[in-house]
Amino acid sequence: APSSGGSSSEGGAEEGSASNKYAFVFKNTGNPYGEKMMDGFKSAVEELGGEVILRSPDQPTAEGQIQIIEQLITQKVAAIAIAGNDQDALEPVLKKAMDQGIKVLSVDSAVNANSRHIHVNQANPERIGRIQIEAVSEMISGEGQIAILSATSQATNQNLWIEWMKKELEKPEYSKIELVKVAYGDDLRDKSVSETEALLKSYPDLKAIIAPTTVGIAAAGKVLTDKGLQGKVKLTGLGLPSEMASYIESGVSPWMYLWNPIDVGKVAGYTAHALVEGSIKGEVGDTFEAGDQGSQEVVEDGEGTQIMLGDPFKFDADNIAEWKDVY
Amino acid sequence: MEQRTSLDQQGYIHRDLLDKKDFSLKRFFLQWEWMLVIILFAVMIINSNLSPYFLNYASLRDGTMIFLDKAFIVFPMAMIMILRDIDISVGSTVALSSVVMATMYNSLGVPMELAVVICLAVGALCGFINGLLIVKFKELSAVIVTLGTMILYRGIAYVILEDQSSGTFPEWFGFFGWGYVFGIPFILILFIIMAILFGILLHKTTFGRQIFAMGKNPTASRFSGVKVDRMKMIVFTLAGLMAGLTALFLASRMGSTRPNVANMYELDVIAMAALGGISTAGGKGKIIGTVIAVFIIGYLQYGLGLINIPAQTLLIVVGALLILAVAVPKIKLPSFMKRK
Amino acid sequence: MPENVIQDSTSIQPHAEKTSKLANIYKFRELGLLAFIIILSIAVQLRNSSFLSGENINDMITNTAILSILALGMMLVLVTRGIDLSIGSTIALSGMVAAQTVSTYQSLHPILVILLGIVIGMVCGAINGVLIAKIGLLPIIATLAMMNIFRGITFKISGGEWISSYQMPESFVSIATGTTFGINNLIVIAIVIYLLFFYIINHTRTGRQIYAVGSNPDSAKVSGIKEGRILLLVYAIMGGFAGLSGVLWVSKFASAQGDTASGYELTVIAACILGGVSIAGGSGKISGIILGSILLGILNNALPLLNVSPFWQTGIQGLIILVAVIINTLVKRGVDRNNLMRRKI
Amino acid sequence: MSDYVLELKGITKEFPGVKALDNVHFKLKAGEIHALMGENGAGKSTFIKVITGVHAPNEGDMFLNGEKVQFTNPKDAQKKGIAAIYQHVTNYPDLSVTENIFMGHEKIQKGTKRLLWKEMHKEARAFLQDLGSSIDPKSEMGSLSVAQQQIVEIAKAISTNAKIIIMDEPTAALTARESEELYKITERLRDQGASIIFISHRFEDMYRLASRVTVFRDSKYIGSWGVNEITNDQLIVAMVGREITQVYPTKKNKISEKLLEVRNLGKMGYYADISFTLHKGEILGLTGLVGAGRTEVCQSLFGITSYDRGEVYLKGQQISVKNPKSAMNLGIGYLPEDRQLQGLVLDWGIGRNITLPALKDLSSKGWLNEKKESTLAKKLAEKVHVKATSIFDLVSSLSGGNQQKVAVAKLLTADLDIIILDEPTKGVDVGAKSAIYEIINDLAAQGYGIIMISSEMPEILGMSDRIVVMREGRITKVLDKKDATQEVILEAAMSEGKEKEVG
Ligand SMILES: Nc1ncnc2c1ncn2[C@@H]1O[C@H](COP(=O)(O)OP(=O)(O)OP(=O)(O)O)[C@@H](O)[C@H]1O
Ligand SMILES: Nc1ncnc2c1ncn2[C@@H]1O[C@H](COP(=O)(O)OP(=O)(O)OP(=O)(O)O)[C@@H](O)[C@H]1O
Ligand SMILES: [Mg+2]
Ligand SMILES: [Mg+2]
Repeated sequence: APSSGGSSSEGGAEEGSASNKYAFVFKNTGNPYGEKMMDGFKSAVEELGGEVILRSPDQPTAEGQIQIIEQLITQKVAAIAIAGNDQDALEPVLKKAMDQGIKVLSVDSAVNANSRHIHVNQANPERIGRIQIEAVSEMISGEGQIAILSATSQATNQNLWIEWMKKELEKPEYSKIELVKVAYGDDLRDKSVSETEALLKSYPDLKAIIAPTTVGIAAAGKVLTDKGLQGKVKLTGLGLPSEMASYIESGVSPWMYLWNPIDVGKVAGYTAHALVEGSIKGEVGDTFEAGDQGSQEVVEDGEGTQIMLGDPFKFDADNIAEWKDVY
Repeated sequence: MEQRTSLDQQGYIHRDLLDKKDFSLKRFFLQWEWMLVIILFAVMIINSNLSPYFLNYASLRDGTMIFLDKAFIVFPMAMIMILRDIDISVGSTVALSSVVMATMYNSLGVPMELAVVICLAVGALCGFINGLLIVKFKELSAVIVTLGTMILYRGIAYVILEDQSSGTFPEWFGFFGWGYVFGIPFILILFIIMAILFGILLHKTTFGRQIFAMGKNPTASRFSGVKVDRMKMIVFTLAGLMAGLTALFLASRMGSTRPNVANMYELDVIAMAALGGISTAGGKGKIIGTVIAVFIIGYLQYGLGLINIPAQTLLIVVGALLILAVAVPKIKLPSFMKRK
Repeated sequence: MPENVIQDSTSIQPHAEKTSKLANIYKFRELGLLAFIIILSIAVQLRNSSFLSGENINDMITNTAILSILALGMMLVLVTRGIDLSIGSTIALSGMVAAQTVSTYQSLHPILVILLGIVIGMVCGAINGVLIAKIGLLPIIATLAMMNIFRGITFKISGGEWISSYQMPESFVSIATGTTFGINNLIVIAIVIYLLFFYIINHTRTGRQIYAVGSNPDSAKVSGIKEGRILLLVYAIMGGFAGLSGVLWVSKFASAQGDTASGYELTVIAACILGGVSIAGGSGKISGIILGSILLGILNNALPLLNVSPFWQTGIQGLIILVAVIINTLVKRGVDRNNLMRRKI
Repeated sequence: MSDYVLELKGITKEFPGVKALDNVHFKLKAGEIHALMGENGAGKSTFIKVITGVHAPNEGDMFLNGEKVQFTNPKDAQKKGIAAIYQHVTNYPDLSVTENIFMGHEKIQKGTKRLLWKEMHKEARAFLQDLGSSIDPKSEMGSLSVAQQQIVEIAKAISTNAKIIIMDEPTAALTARESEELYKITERLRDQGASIIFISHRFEDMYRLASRVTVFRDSKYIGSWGVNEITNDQLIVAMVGREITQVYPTKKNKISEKLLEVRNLGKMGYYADISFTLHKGEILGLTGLVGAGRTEVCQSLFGITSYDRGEVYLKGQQISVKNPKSAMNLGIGYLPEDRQLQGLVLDWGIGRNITLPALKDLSSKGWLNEKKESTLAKKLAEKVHVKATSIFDLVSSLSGGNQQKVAVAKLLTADLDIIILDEPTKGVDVGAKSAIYEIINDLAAQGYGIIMISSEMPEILGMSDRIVVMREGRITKVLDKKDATQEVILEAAMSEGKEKEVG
């Protein structure tokens, strides 16, 4: 679609690659998780001698990201790494960027395969999904009702993770675990609190909550703490160590998972550089050295390709203290 | 100015009333719109000094494309504000009409041409419902009604698409958001056409005159035979229709849509109209002012974006500009700068 | 029946009594809303019996406390024919500053933190007030611009970081979770504020002057009321409430972010509108905004309890808000009509 | 101590572009009722506002009991015992009667600063009862009728213990009977020692009450006289600057065929069983007490409000009027009672106001022809003798009488058969009044059927061909000009008829 009408591809496909500017576009501003990822990206690119542009819209919308990408195209950056607010909505503008020779990669939240050269996946969604169920099962000794508190968003991989959780639950060893409800807190504090309270009231026998979203898990941790349910209802999921530190220390959430956004950002930086240098094309089987992140290989991801980082990292009472100040 | 007076047969002092205004250069240049032109120039000059990428044809052209979608709603919003009302449901209307269009095409197999028409129709319908409620329940103000429908329309969009996005439109549909005609963005051409149409509608027709009359004094307008209810419904329907148009451009630009697009657009639109000199106290304003205001805000954001100013600074700058632009004339030139 | 004004009082007495009784019913303008809330509660209770349990009611009121404080401030603003769109940003700003402060000075007394939040909010509100009262900007424009500015400042001072619960001392978090006389502090704070403002609004000169300015700004001038000062005061109060709410919000959720309470102003305005506060100024009652806040509180609480699909919740909320204001209007019309029917011609 | 409680010397007040007062003098003796008269726009109201400190004068001095004073805001004046009832409503429609009375000087408990509601309600009730009214002090101001609101305003003035009370056209909205009550109250206030300045366009008011009269014209002081020292004609000359030989012009109209017939019109709670006819060239006077329902009936005929019973026939054809536009298309025009609120767009020019109802005729396919518009506006504005320099002069800058002329000119744009005039001379000075009568007569002579609502007896008697009297929503009498006398009309307007429940 972007090429309809004609003259949009001037500026030249080759000219863009002469630039040394690497841009990172996160979902929205004022998000420490994003800030850390951008820090990682910055350190990697600067180490490689590139110039870094860090941008995010004030609201987590695709519209805002489109405007930023247009501005980046005008500035003729070499590469754009983006944590997409929408799978599909960025396709036209990212295609336009790629038409002008800009290398595009998505990080953390993927954009669809047409609108990127490659995706840097922070962790394997299948592993994320399965590991949550394994954890919960261990926490409640394989028996009882559980619920999921999600956000409601297309940008994140929530739904994919939940699907993997459901698949994992089909295994016979979890036959005594019953998933009673998937609730949505919209990544809003107040709504997540109401939803958690409703879960507790509607299912008095609830044994555990899985919240694979940073806002949701913190809100749920707060509700469980306030209601004095620690030990009675277990909590796990994906959360920021800083946000979850007090609940992990108090035992409301025995442990939870996340990856290191700094490392994700770094890998994104090395990948962007490799794309711009032409040392990889974003095709399956390409390999390159990602500095202190070691050697990375491009693998398949549906219709596109991706770089897959390892398992999510487990945060528990033993290690939370050293992470809570980091991010 | 000579004063021709005479006594008529009953002995009244009979004065010949002047029916032509003499052209006053001072009055002409003391219009608010000149102030906006100056601001616009200032923005352009500052931008081109800040960024080497700003001042060239391709940059201005593509920069213009990306801020114009919601600008279509500014025109009817100006009319609504002249009527002393406000419509805060337009963002939700954009979302709902684009979602209906996408669903029609993707899930129900409706041809895209028809879906486009439906998109506009849904927008107009949303506006019409606002108008109807406002007219039928006069005790409720437009803020109340549109606050309700704002939540409702977005809610319906969620019911339809849930948390999915719906996309993959035909190739030609991309033309709305990305197409050029003779090297000029299609959206810009349409925007200028709409500006002219709305300008004529508001300033040169009986319809526009009646809008201003209603803004100044709705009761007297009613007593003078203005069909105030019908006028209101038309204006709100127009707002819905323009929201539908915005939905087309937005969906085209994103190649897809989902229920949470165009969030808080109403506030951006109101800010543009206010900067353009439309007073929410009613009865005042010019379309040309809103057009300039759209470009001021658009280029300001674009230009600062080109030097990669963080979003939070941009918020502050735009807010401060709005305050300064409306406050400065009040502080310095209280009696002249009154728009009349 | 037309009252011939100057009449010997004996002949008019019985008639006057009759109308004043009717007027009393009419005076409770939120009759329709109250009925609506009762019916809604019964309906929800039938579907989920835990709705009217003590614990749930407690949760519901706790969650509504902040909203109701803000609605009180917004009512005063609306009464003066104004509006304040900046409160969401003010909440975020005060919450962020308060959280940063306690994370640095862990031993700071909670009361001081609350005061700090109130002061920040009042400064924000006073800026709005000066723009509106002294410079003469329209409230909607001034507060729309300040909404952006306050939000921008919040992001700036936070530097993109959040303040999380582990950085907050127990004393701070317990502002929102602790209890006084067995009642949650948030509820206690809301009740204290309501009692205080019930008194100020109804029993002090300043309180009545707020209504006078909204009811007829021109006559207020003629009566020697300093309109500018009243407006300044009202926006400062609104700001103060927003600042207080910011502290309470952050304490309640034990987390402070740059985008806290984004868009919350509309919820607050919705509560006022539901409660029958007129956008045209001059009228608005405390009983009304309590009902308005409660209705929103019920919606937020009941929809999840009823297992309503999350995708339907927004739509249902919008529909109920519309239906509630329309029913309230129709009931008022009915009362008016009834008054007319009884008039003798 | 001076002879005068209040004395103003050389007061000048300028508004941007208008000199509202030009070197004006005024002296008020203790215990007198002093009438202040003058054409619309002469500056009377502005003068009052200077006295009460609402406006600061550009020049001039003010003495209170011989002592020079300067008020910077209305509260200062209030403290010195000056109270005013302003011409335009200055009350708080959303607040209670008690609050309206005590606004600005509330009773407050020392220390706690608590408002003493009980005392205030009690006192308010006492004030109102003193004035012979049984208005409930707790009721909302906005729910009262205009006359009741006037009483509250008076109670407010009394409540401040004012020594000087100023009333700016208090009788404009009152009928003869209500005015009489007001006279009594005013006299009682005087007897209790207050000095009163009374502004009115009605000569009856002045003769009935005042002992002295001061006249302003075109912002200037013309003179002060004892009421008995000056003849009516001299007074008119002082006010208008020329002689007005005859207030009610000789009639030239011919009454011919029936234009309008109203049969059993009714609207629940407002009026019932309204039947009358109107002929071509006829002036039909419609009178009654304020609140008798005259306005409602006429507004129903004009499509502003609906009626729920009865039929209306125009030239023998039954019609139904949906909205004002359709009324105008059918040939019915209406001059509203409240010209500022319902009649005019105040901050628009004269021309735009006049053409507002006729935009359709001035445009082709919706496109406005501004040249045609100016021509028409000029023609009509001149036809009704609007006093202004150009058709772009803002209506808000015109005096009441001239505003009314603009409102009348609006009616002349449409092709009408029937013109309904609702209190066409309310608050209009003698000069403008006779001009408006002239216009009305001209219209009748041209064959318009005219319904004129009026509460002023002389006007009704002087102008009408037939008179319809309403009382409490019903027609109590229809009189021919020759049978009409003040007594008959008053009796029909006030006597107790049998009442029926409507609904
Ligand atoms: N403020 C009010 N509150 C309640 N009823 C009112 C009020 N004003 C008028 N009414 C009633 O409305 C009905 C019609 O009033 P309307 O104004 O039409 O009478 P009117 O004869 O035209 O009086 P006016 O001389 O003031 O124009 C009357 O029965 C009157 O009692
Ligand atoms: N606030 C104002 N600003 C500008 N001009 C004003 C203002 N108030 C009054 N005027 C003008 O001053 C002049 C005197 O007005 P004023 O109201 O004092 O007349 P008036 O004698 O009371 O007339 P009326 O009999 O119609 O009440 C008029 O030309 C009026 O338009
Ligand atoms: Mg006057
Ligand atoms: Mg009337």
